Amino acid sequence: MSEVRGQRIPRHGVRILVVWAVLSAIAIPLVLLVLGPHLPPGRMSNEASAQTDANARLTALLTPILLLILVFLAYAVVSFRQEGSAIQDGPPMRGHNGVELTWLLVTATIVVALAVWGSYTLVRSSPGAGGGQGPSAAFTPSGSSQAVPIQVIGQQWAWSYRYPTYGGFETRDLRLPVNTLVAFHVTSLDVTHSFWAYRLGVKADAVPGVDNIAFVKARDVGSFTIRCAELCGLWHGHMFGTGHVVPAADFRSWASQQQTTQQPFSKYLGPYSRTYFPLPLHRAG
Amino acid sequence: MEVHAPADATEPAEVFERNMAVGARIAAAAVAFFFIAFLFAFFYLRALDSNGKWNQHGLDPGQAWGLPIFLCVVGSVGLFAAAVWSLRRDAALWRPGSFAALGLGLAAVVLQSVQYTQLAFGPADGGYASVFVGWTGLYAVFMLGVLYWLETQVAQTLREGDAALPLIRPSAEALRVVWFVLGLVGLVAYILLYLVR
Amino acid sequence: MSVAARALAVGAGVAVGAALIAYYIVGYLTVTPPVVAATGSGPQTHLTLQTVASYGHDPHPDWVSYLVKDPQGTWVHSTVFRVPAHSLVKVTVLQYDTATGLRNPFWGQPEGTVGGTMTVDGKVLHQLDPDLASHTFAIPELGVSVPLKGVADDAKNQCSVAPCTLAEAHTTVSFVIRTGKPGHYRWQCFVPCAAGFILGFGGPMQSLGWMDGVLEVV
Amino acid sequence: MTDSFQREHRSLWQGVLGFNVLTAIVLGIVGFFVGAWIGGKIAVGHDYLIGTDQNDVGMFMGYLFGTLGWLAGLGFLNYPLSRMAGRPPSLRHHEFGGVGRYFRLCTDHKVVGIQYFFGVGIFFFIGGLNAMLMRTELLRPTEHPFSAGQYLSLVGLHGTMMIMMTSAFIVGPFANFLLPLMIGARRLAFPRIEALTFWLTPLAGLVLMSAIARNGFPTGWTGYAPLADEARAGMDAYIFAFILIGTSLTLLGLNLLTTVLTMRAPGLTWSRLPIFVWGVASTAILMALAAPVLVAAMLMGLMDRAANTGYYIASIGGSPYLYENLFWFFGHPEVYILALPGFGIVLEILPVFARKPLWAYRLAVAGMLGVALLSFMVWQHHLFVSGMNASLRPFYMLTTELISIPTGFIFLNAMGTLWRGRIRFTVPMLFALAFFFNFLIGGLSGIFLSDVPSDVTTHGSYFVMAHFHYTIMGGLVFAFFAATYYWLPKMLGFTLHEGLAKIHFWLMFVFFNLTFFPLFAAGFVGMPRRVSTYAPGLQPLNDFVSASAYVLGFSMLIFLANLVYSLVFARVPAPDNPWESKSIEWQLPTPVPVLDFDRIPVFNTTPYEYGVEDAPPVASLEPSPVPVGS
Repeated sequence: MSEVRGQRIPRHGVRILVVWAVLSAIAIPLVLLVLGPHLPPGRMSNEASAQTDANARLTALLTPILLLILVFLAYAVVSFRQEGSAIQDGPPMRGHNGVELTWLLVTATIVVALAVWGSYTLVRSSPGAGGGQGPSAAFTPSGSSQAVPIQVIGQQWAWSYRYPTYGGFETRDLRLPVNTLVAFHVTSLDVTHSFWAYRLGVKADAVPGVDNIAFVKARDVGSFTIRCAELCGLWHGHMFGTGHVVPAADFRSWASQQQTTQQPFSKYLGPYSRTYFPLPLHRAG
Repeated sequence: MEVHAPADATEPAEVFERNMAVGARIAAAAVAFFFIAFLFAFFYLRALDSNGKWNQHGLDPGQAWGLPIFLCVVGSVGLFAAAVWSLRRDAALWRPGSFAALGLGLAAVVLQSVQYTQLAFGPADGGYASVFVGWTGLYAVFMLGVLYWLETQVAQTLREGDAALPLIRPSAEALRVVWFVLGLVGLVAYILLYLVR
Repeated sequence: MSVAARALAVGAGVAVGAALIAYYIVGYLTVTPPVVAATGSGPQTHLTLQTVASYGHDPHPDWVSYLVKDPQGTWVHSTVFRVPAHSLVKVTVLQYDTATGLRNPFWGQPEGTVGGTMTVDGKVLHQLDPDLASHTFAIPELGVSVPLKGVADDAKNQCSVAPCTLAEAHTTVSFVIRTGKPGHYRWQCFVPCAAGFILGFGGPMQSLGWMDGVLEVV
Repeated sequence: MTDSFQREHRSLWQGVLGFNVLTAIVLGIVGFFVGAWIGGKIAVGHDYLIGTDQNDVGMFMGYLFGTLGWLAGLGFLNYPLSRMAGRPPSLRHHEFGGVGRYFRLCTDHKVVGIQYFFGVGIFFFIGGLNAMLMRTELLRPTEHPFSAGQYLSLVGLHGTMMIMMTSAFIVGPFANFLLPLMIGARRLAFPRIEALTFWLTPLAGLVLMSAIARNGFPTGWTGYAPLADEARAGMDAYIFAFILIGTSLTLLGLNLLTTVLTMRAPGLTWSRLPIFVWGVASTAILMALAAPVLVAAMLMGLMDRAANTGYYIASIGGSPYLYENLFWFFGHPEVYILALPGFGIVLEILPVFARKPLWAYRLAVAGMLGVALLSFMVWQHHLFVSGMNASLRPFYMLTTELISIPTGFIFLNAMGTLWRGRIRFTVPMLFALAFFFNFLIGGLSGIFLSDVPSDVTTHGSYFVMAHFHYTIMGGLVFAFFAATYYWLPKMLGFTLHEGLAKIHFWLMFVFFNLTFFPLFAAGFVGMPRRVSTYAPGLQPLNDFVSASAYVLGFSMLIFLANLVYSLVFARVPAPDNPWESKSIEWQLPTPVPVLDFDRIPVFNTTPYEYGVEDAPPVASLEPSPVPVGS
């Protein structure tokens, strides 16, 4: 310390910490109570609400970190400026083992905690979290063996859906039963798409030759927007649609009715398969 | 613009030597990473076997080609290592060793190109066929690069005689490292593409 | 170098650079097919299209393409149509291309047309064998999708250069669609008919003016 | 070792007709058509071509021969040929002469640095122009000035220009120019390779631009297969340009890393190395090891398109996952190739203007190396919903979030250095401080993407787009401008106009944030990336973003104006050490003499000895001759 004896050193650290503590104390509740309810994707399904919780908790946890550094920068900019026009040097401090170690430990703890918490959500509290898990799902919700399978077929540039438990009829109209575990089997006929049911909290890439499974259990009846989240060519931006969560009974009647109306065409519709391998048009015309 | 003496005049030779040595090792690492991509492709596509088309018809490029090509590469690497080893001593083996290494290397490239004309399958015949053609083809290209480097040293030897040998040595040492690593890649390629498939 | 000379140099440099960039980017961005209005008026307007296996002219003689007949009755190489809102449009497609077959047989059923049917060479059909389909005319945002029956591969005097004439082998597909509220609706073909492009979905299948278009409902 | 120095007195015409960029362009174009013709001959009856009106073999052969023509025109082939004829190796080429050097093969590291500055800058501005056009397209939700296909070409060109062409945005100009000065060497380890790495860059840019003439490419900068396999001939340009850039990056990394390892002047111990050198070294590791994988991935794509292989086509035994793995194995280190030199620059600038030593030097070094090494282990976080190895997601979640520890070090360094400093708010300092503000937001938003449950919401949405613009533009580009305003006077010998610079900073800082912060919201409410059609409800937000984006673009024009004004008209000679900096490059005369130092300097201490009484000068520039590196 190159301070002259007796000169009072302002207690910068304390000031910064106080400001930071006050701001955090105000901000965190605000984030949780005001912003929290509006965080996506909402609570239409178990998976969606798990994601909403993850977003809320991350926002709340990261707020104080953001504030700490912003407060520090602001304080430094205000009070560590050079007085007058003459260039003076600051105190030659090269580091402080205590501070460095604390910083390392604190950041490491936060990071590991976040990773553990995220993993817990992904593995236990909401297995899969609505994300596509590939042909053999690693994280399966309870009762996944009874899940209603719905195949999502991405093609340039539309989504179509097949219901294997109802004779594998195909439709452009996505309906799924409420309060029932549904297994989306997402696949593609040409290039890579990504099936994004926004409010439902489902996102799974549609990859040719891959049966990408995503579990979801809808809570509320209602409709949700479907978009393509992976660039797939000219009309990528237009691959949107609307899906509906309907009461289980309505779903069953609708499905069996569809099955019968499509009966005449079923002889053309190929058999249901988990993946389809369109031969590349023998690479010539 | 005012001009000083050339920088290199004040620069001792060991700078050049160290640069070549270190640079060669980094280059070897880069080459290794390049082929790791194909190594990954081999195992990944083999494991996925998507649509059952990894190697549906048990395609076999044929030992009759694979072994000679591989042996040429090994021979070239070995001879060149010996040549460089002797370069540190009396340099007796340098000329025969490096010339023969160049010859064998070229032989490997030629054999590889002839094999393509004799190949029983085309690049479109599944994942294995794709990896085989891509890996061997690019391996041949890399070999040509190494052989160019080798040729410059041979040519310099021929042009300037033994006086040039001290100047050639750093470059030769560096080439030995890269050529050795590329030789290892060749070994892996031979085992995977001809034996494992 | 004098200031004036430098100024001149900079000015020239800036001018050249700006000109190049403008030409380079804006130039290619403004190439779009012309808008063709549907013929007739009143409750039902008419849209007459033809598909041809190979356009036969520059820039892409080998590409498969749609053409449209403008109110004067001449064939225009465009896929941007203008139709009135909240009205019926009778679409007639003269199909000169042979069958490629649908990748997803599902599109073999006419959807979104009035009555859910289409008329193929005078016969009213509710579905088409997917392997006979040569193209589809689909406006996903309006729920419209109609498979277009292809010409038999062994048919006599097949058309190879646009515009094709009625004398050449073709099938006639017609259907009526109901336009909704105003807006721009994209339309496309679901048959992987882009010969040569792997998966058959490159080139013309991803190019406005060939197998993709826009329906401007006004 | 011999030396091919010759001072040339050539007439204007000799200058124009000799080996230079003009000859290179001519020969490049000739080469392209020759190659295309040969390719056409090779590919006759090549079934992939029937009906497509395109010949990928011809395209690739054309680009290959065009590259050879370009290099021949620049004179890059003379030396290899003379070596084949057995002539001894030499180091240098065309280091003297005036402006002409900048348009020819020159092995002077300072010339190469300035070539990079302008060469890469051009493509940065073209990429920015694309961004302006994209924002114009997004002014309305459904009815657009440009068609969907044209919008995709814009997206692809913007992304590729910005990520690929500007990979060497900081390393190129500043590492080439400053690294030898900072470590007391007179050159990089391999000066000819250094020149080659630059001259490959504008070539790659031209190849990429040639995609426009072929209707661009529909895949964005990530070039996912199999969409890339079925795309039109513009894709060939993308693939070949990426191959050129990958080669250039590999060589640049090799060159810089070797230089740092072998050519440090006496007395320059690892703990005295300027932090920017550490940043460049860790970047060099990434470039040398990650870029080759990219080149391999692109070559597989090339073979898929031109040789009928099926690497990325599931139906014939390939897999799109293969491309995604290889691409992101390069792609994630790539973003740190962009970011790490930025860290180095801001940490280099803070001590100068806070007049304090760099705080916790060890942590800074550890942070950079840590980021570099971790970045090889995180690539699957780009594939959290792709459906591949779901069971590994917790692992990649952990590794990804671990990266924020070394990144946090950089922030601690900054805070410690500012702590009780005497901050001068010069333009470089403003940009450096803004870097930390932006990178803080960018880094924290990255946590959302690393957390799988949260990523299922944000993946592939505008949230991602806002995130990486905050890190890359808010981080890298701000660091680039900090370095520009800090070092350009030393590089070019002229002072930049400060008033214009401050206007540039404030406009850029404010409107950068106004442009990209709302896009986090756009992503949260479900707007996917790379779409030209969006929900009508989002129009006000998008219009606001577009408006701010235009001002952001305008601030770049102010920078250009400043550059032209200061370099062409005002031409105020820059003093040797305008910032009172203690690091070695500022102890040299401005402009730096051709051979940098009269003698190899001997380093006495770190470059950050601010406030230390009787600190020796960082290096003695006129010592008794000492053998290098002893």
